[in-house]
Order: sequence, then C-alpha cells, then structure tokens
Amino acid sequence: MQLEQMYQEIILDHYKRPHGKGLAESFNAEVHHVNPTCGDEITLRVTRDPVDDQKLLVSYDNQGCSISQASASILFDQLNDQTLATGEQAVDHLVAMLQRVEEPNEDVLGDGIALVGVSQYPARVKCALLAWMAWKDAAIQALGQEVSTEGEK
Amino acid sequence: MQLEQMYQEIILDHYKRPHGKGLAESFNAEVHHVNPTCGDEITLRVTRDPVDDQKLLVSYDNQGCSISQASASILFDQLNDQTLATGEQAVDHLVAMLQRVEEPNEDVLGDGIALVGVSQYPARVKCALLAWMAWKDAAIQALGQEVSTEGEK
Amino acid sequence: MSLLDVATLRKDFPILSRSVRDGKNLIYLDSGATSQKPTSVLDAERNFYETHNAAVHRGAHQLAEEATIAFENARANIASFIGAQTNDVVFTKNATEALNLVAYSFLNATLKSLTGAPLPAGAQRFVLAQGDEVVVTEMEHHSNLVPWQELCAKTGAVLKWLGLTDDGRLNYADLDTVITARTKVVSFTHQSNLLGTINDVAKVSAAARAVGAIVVLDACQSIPHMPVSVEKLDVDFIAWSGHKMLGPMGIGCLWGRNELLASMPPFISGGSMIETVTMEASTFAAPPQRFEAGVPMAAQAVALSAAVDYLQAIGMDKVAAHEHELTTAAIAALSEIKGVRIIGPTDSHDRGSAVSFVVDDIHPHDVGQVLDSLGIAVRVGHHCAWPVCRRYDVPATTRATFYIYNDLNDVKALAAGIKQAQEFFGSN
Amino acid sequence: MSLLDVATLRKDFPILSRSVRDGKNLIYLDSGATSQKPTSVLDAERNFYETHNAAVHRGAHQLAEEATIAFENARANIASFIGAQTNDVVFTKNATEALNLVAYSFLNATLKSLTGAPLPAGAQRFVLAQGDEVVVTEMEHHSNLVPWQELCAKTGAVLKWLGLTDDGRLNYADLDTVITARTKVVSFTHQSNLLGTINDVAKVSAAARAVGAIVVLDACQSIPHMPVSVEKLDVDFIAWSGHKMLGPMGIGCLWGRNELLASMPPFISGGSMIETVTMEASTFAAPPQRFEAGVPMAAQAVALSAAVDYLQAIGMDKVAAHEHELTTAAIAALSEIKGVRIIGPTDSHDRGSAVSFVVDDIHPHDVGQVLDSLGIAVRVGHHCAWPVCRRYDVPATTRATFYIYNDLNDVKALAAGIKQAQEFFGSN
Ligand SMILES: Cc1ncc(COP(=O)(O)O)c(C=O)c1O
Ligand SMILES: Cc1ncc(COP(=O)(O)O)c(C=O)c1O
Repeated sequence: MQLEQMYQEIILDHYKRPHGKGLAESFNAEVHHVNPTCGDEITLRVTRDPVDDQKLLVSYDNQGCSISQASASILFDQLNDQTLATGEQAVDHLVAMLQRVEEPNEDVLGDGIALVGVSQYPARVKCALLAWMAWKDAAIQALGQEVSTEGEK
Repeated sequence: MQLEQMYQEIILDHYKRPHGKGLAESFNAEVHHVNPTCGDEITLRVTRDPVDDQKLLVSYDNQGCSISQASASILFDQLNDQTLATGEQAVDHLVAMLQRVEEPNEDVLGDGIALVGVSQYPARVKCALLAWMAWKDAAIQALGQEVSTEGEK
Repeated sequence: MSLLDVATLRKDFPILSRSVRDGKNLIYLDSGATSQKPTSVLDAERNFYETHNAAVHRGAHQLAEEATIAFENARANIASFIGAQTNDVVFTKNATEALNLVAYSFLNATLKSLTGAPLPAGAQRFVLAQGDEVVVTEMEHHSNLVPWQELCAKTGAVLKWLGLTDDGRLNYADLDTVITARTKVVSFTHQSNLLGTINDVAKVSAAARAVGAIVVLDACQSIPHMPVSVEKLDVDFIAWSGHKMLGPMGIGCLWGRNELLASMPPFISGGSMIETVTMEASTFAAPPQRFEAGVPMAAQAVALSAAVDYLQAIGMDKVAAHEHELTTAAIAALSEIKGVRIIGPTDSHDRGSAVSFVVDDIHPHDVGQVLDSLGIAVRVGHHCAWPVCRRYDVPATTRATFYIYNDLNDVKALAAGIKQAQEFFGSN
Repeated sequence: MSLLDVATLRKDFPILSRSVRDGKNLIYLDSGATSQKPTSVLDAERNFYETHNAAVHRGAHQLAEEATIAFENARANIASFIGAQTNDVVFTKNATEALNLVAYSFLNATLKSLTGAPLPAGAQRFVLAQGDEVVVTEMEHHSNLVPWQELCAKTGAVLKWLGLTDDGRLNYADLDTVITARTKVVSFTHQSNLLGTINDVAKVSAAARAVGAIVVLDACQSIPHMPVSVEKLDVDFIAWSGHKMLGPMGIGCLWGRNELLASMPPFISGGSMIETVTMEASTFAAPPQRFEAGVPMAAQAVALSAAVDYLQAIGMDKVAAHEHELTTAAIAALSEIKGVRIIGPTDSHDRGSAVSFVVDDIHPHDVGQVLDSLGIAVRVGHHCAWPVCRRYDVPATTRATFYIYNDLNDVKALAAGIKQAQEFFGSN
C-alpha cells in the first residue's frame, strides 16, 4: 500500500515525539512560514553558536500534519548546530529526492530519507519542505545580519 | 436569395434618396443614439407642431448602413407630424414584426413593412430600430417638457 | 422514496467510473470545491465550438449571429433558473470576480465622485465616506472577505462582522450592534462552505434594509443545492459560480437589481462594454454588457445553461431533499465515531451538505490522505475560510460534501474510512 | 512552397466543413475576432473534465493532484511558448482582464500608498501622482485604451497618445514630445487589430525606458500569428488571449517581469491568492497565485496548452510566412478593385493579416452582409478601435483576417465577393 510508504514508522515516531520542539529565547533570526493551502505553520529561530558562529542552533514551534511535523523534527536532528553550507546541501538534496531526481542519501538526510514516500503525493511535498525552507530563510538572515553589521564597522 | 428579401428595391430607394434628412433649427427635444457595435449614429430632433402641439415634427441627421438610413427615411414618412400614440403604436409594431410575432401591417408602417426581411438577420435588427428608438426617446422628452412646464403654471 | 436514482444519474458523469489509487472506485465527496460535469454539459460546450463558434456581440456574419443568440439564450435560461430578468445577470469568470465587481463598484464610485468624473445616476449609493462601514460575517469564504478588506484599506471605510455561535450558527444577536447607521453594505454567505450552515437571509437583510445598506449574497453553496429565487430573497446582489453546479470552469454570475446595476460605474473596462469611445473619453453600455469587457466566455455560458437544464430536469427541491438525507445520515454516522468532532451544526435543520470534522490526534490532512488511499476524495485544510477555523480553534478540517451523484453508500464508506484512519494512526 | 498544407490542416477544424446561408461553404475570415479550434484542443478540454476534473491548488486527493499538475504543466508550456519563466505567466479570463490587471495595479498601489496600507516592496513604481502621464497610441483596441482612461479619471493622471500617419503607421515622430519625464507607463499594441500594422516595439520601448516608464504590450494580434519571445522584446508586461490562438474562450494571459509582478498589490482578491487571512487583515501569495483569485479556469488552461502544441507543431515562423503570403495577395487583389480603399498600410512589410477596407458608396455593414450571403465571414464595424475609424474618417470598415486554415482561394473569394457587393448595390 502506497500509504505506508509515506507514513513510515520512523515518520510517525518523529510526529508523535518530535525532537527539539520549543523556541529558544535568544536568536539571531526568526521566520514564520505558512502553507497557505492547508494552514500548516512553523516559527523557526536560528541562533549562531557562541563557540563557532558559522554553526547555527535551531529551535522551532509548529503545527500541522504528520509530514510537516515529522519533517521539522528530522530537520532538527540533521541541521541543529550545522553550517549554512551543510544545511543548503541537505535542503537541495531533499528537494531533489522529492522530485525523484536523486536517490535518497542517508549521509545527507539521516531519517529524512524516510520522507521519500511523500514524492508520490505532489500535494504533500510542500508539507515536507515547510520547515526546511523556513530554515534556509532564517539561516541566510542570521548570517546576513552579521555581514551587514561587519560592513558597518 | 434571402439577401434580396432584406435589401428590397424600396429599401434601397430610401437609402439612396432619404426623405426628410437634415436637422430643423428649432426643436423641443434632441437625442443622439448610437449602435455601439457598428458605430451607426443618428441625431434626431422633435418639434411640437405650432398648430396642434400634440403632433410632432421630425428632423434628423444620421450615418450608417443602408438599413439604418432607409429606416430613418421611412420613419420620417410615417411619423412626421404625428402624435406620440400613433408613433408608439408604429414602434411597437415594428419591433413585433422584426421579432416575427406580428405580420407586417402596411397601415401602420407604410414602406416600413419592407423591413420585414431584416428579421432574418438578428444582428441587423438594431440597425432597423435605431431611428425609431431615438424618435420614441425624443418624443417623450418633447412632450414631457411641456407637462413639466404646465405643472409650473 | 425520497432519494434520487443515483445509479442512473451517475452514468451521466464519465469521471465517476474511473478508479484512483491502485484501482479503488472513486467516491467523490468534494463537490463543495467543484462539481463533476455530466455529458450533456460537455456536449453543449463542444457543440458550440464545433458548429457556432464566433465572438459574440461583435459580428454580423451567420456564425456570429448564432453564437450571440446561443450566448444570450444561455443568459436567459440561467437567469430564469433563479427567477431573474435576463439582463440582470452578468457573466464573470467565477464568483470571486462577481463579488469583486460589487466591491470595486464602491471603490470606483467613491473615487470618481471625489475627482468629479462622470457617474451614472444613482451612483451615490456606492460612494463611501471615511468611517462608513462594511459588514460581513465570520463565516465568509475568503472571496467574500478579502475584497471587502481591500475596499476598506483603500477608502478608509471600516470592516465589521457578525460573529458565530458555538454550535456553528450566525450570531444574530450581533445584528443590532454590528449593523449601524453608517453601514453601507452587508455581504454574507447564504450557506457556509465549511460549516454547512444555511443563514437566515431575511433576518440579516431586514437589519441591513433598516439602515439603507446594500445587501450582497454569496450563493456559491446554495444555488447548486436548493431552489433559490431572487423574488423570495430580499437582497440586491447574488454571486455564484458555474463550476459548482455541474457547469464548466471559467464562468460565474452576478445577479443585481436592475436599478443598482444601472447606477454602477464599470469595473473591468475595454471592448464590448462601451457606448462611444474617443481618445479623450468614453461612455458605457447598459448592463449587463457594461460589466462584460472583452470577448466573453460564450461556450461556457452555453454549457452552464445545459447544467441548469440538467438540474431542472431533476428538480431543485429533490436535489435539496436528497442532500438533506445524506447530510442527516453523515452527521449521525460521524457522531457515532469516538474522537470525531463535527465543526458546524450537528442538527440537520437549515443546514447544507458540507460536513467538516476533526479527529482527535490525527491532523485533518492525514485523515484526508487515508480517505484518499481508499478512493474517497474529500477536501482538507481551511477551505478558504480560515477565520472559521480560528473561531473553532482547529488548525484545519477534513470536509465531505455531497451532491446528486452521491448516495448512502458513500456516507458509509466515509465513516468506515475515518475509522480506518484511526486504526492506521493508532489513535482511539 | 511556403504555404502550409491548408487542406490537411482544415480537417482538424470540424466547424470549417459546415455550410452557412443556404448551403454556402463557410469561408472564415474573422480569426482576428476569434479563431476556430482544432479537435486536439477540444479533446484536451474534454479529457480534463472526464478524467481529472477537480479544483486546483485546493486539495490533496488524487483528482486534485492530477488537476493541479495538469494546470501547472499547462502554464509551463504556455510560458515557454513565448520564452518566459513559468511563474511569470498569470491566467486571466481574457486579454482585457490582463490589461485591466496592470492598470488597476497602478490604481491600487496609488491608493494604498495614500492610506498607508501595506504594499509589497517596489510598489512605488506603480504609484501615480496628480499630473503623472500615461501613454497609449491612437491605434489601440478599446481594451488597451479605456482601462487607462479610467485609471486617469480616478487618479488625476493624464492620458496622452502617439498619433498615426496617413499610411496607417505609428507616428514615431511623436515619441519625443508625447513621452516625457512624467510618463509612468506606456501601453501599446504589438499589431493593430484594425490596420494590421506591426509596431516597432524596440523604438517605443527605448523611448519609454529613457524616462523610466513601465512598458506594456498588447500582443493579442501578434502571439497567435508570429514568433514572439519575451527575451527579444524589451517590455515589462505582455497581455494576450487564448481564444485568438486556437484556444478556448474564457482564458487570457499576462506575462510580467518577475520583480514587477512581485511588487504589485492584488487586483481581484479572494480564495487561493492569500498567504494568511484573519478577519482583521490578510497577506498575499507570491505571483502568479496572487493574481488568480477564486477557482481558476484549469480546463481552459489545459486546452490552451494543447493549442500551443498545435501551433508549435506547425512552427510560428511558418504561420507568419503563410499569413504574409495571404496578406500580400489580399492587398494586391483589393487594390485592383475600383472604389475599394484599404484602411491601413498597403505594403505588406511589418504588417499582419488584418485587411480592413471601405467600398465607395456602400456601407461596410452592407458589404459584410453580401459577403456573408456568399458564406464569407468577415467583421464589420469599428472593431473595438473606434478612434482609428475617426482618424481615417470612416464610419466603420469591413475587415478580413487570415489564419492557418485560410488559403489563396479564400483571398480570391473575398475579392469576388466585394465585386458582387458593388454589383448588388449598383455602385462602381
Ligand atoms: C489588439 C487587441 N487587444 C485586445 C483585445 C481584447 O481581447 P479580449 O477581447 O480577448 O479580451 C483584442 C481582441 O478583441 C485585440 O485584437
Ligand atoms: C461560499 C463560497 N464563496 C465563494 C467561493 C468562491 O467561488 P469561486 O472560487 O468559484 O470564485 C466559494 C468556492 O470556492 C464558496 O464556497
């Protein structure tokens, strides 16, 4: 049954027990993304790691379907305290995997490879991408901020 | 040939040698009607007969196709120096004839019965009606004017 | 037997015999979004293109004549379906455009009155002053909310709204406070596309009339499903879409009171809506042409007219009775399932066939996905009525809507499908 | 041989084998008003309804998925036809709505900037001040004239226009005086629907660019008839209709530069064009959705995409060459008839296939009627370009337009028909 390919056990686990949910108090950038067709939303904060400020700490709060929630939880596992480059590579690969132009790569996506079943349901692809697009937006803002601050120095 | 039923000799005669064309200098009401789809226009003036002010003198200037021009010329023959009642009866009958709900009545329309062939071409019906609708509009205005003047007495 | 002969009707809808998701029979419960089309409607459209196609109101050759007659006959037939005069029905691309047409009439009349540009007699009723009020309800589809928000943002008018009761009805107690002497227009839905609620038009209209406001009715969810007559409804405008009533996409309608239509400035302008044009200035045709700029969707009008014929052959009272029976059954079936909450009235009185619900611990999107895997097409999300979701504190709902081609088996399948979703997600 | 294989093509158009007026073969010379539709286009639309019909961008069930994919694939195909990015093409009901969309962007940006309502970044380019100027030409179709007149009437902007030369061309000498530092937008036609003239887009655009004005192109009469590429044209917006390019009625397109579309406030608002909605305020989706409120004409988009395929299979350069041959022949044939005067260029250089003419002593309407009686469908009247008639001091014209399904026999029939009209009315 196709359905079980999308709702794999590992997805439902992330959905029921999401990792890293809850917003950090301080942050360098915050974004709020919505999926206008279904109303799923995520607020995502990115904080530059005080030790290595090219690494980005992630926190989020969200509401939505199992796919969008599980996907955010997986994102936390994969991208918390990672660089923009690592994250962008993961986002690109996720998009490519969901468009079925790349085979799932566990090294890049971790549990995220279980999202491959979503590619059968075009209307759900944006659920799977919501958190990742928000992360990319926030990460660029968080780093850009500094660039502009530096420029003013 | 259907075409000859519309363009009867008598219609073409009116078209080529229109009766009563040219605007009177003094008038009680003037209207300007256009057929927006084809651009045919008529300026029509109604003057109350000094002898019997319930009778209405007609003058007009127009440009347009053979049907709209012939129809104005016929209108002049039929309605010049006639009452509103006579005119309205003629307009009603012309409409009914063009919608094929009444048989042509020469007593009412004179040469206008030759317009019956127009009923085969729905797009041309408004050409045939242009002058007559303008006349009705002007006639009501010309008489209405007086009513309001009298009201003020 | 009050039910329609659904088995026979279904033969007229080719799409209903297709299968989805690995060979499941299609059970289409999304007619609230758009209805399916019977063969007679598709044939009417195709026949127009294959035998009469021409631009209407623009030519004198035979095809143009035939196309124009077909188009205007369609208008007459569609108008008579709601008991209206032919020339009081304007064709738009959908109900959304129809509602915007009315909202923009207020904007355009207001602006032209400010600049002193020519306006039709009577246009004063559409002129808004700073602080004038526009009233909607909390159960509006976005298409009957956002255009009014936009109007207010541009004119300084104030948007107000009637709230909802906990059981999914309009809060009529609000009428006295929300509608005031400053209210210029009250625009509300006949039937909620999310809750299913059928509103008391007379009650709202009376309150609007008492202050001289113009009354606009969004009939998208009523005209396809019940007898609607302009004579019985005391409103000024009615907007609806063709695609929800067995008609094609790309056509909607606005009915308006003749004297109001005549007093409105144009909205979309261009070819075919003019009287005279010079480079300096233009004057405009009478309604409905004034509001139908450009080559209109004549083929779609002809097809929508065929949809009207189809519905009339069934009888709108029968359509309503049939849906009522399905709705009652659906409410009963869903109420029996533990963990299912219906968003909207749970009695079937004054209620149409939209049955929205949430299931404990399963997101509406996921419920919909399980139903889809069983061949059951429902809609999930906020249904373009996001404020209703907020009002009832749900992120979204799963919604089933019924039409003439559905029967009690579909209701059973829906209930069984919800239970399967609960099993699948291990809730309940 | 440069001509298309017309006899074979004609088989794809069922309507062309019908007869009119007492058994005359139909000779359709009115494609400038609307084109006929090949079977593949009608099949595509019907197939959509019979197998994938659902409301697009609104559901997660299989039909909704399929419908959405079909709709967006259609957009991609139509966009690529003019070398555009998919998301820069907005679907409207016709070209007239597309042109109004741009004109209303100026109105709405201006108003929102006055009231301080939120506007997208970059919207300043659409804000008009009292005395700012809008430029069109004297050869515009009403659909590219009246919306700008209306915009000016509401904002206090001033409408100016480029005049025409006696031989039916744009008077480029006007450019320097008409386009000024106050010009905010220049909107003009690629090809005149009455004169046939093809304008020098680069020349007009350059003058507009020099003063920072936005450039809008009405491509209704060019995109169906010649290769058009957004990359080669230095313009900001392009509007056109589906029904003139073998597509269905009820769909038009607006292409816009991405950054401009993104900076425009909404025009028609409602369902599907929003990002978030509360009762108090809404935010809007990115283009193209921002400009496609309500359930869109998905079936028509799919059919228009099939029309694009059909045209591309022929090749737009061949279409243009074919029409050029017919136009040249028509100009030659009509020039030989005493008493016939062509309104528009009489050389076939930079000239499309609209051949308008008047016949001494016979009203254009009467000429058209005689042609119609012979089975020849032409258009008569002012062709929604009344100022052009005034410019050339004719009350109206008779107009023949050619397309892929016409051939040299049709040109001959036209010339013979005109002579018959002269005989019939005893002129000449
Ligand atoms: C040059 C031109 N512009 C605009 C239009 C308007 O197109 P539509 O009526 O499809 O909106 C037309 C055709 O009617 C046209 O020929
Ligand atoms: C109540 C209601 N109003 C308005 C609309 C908008 O209709 P359309 O999208 O056809 O313009 C809909 C349906 O989408 C609706 O259900």
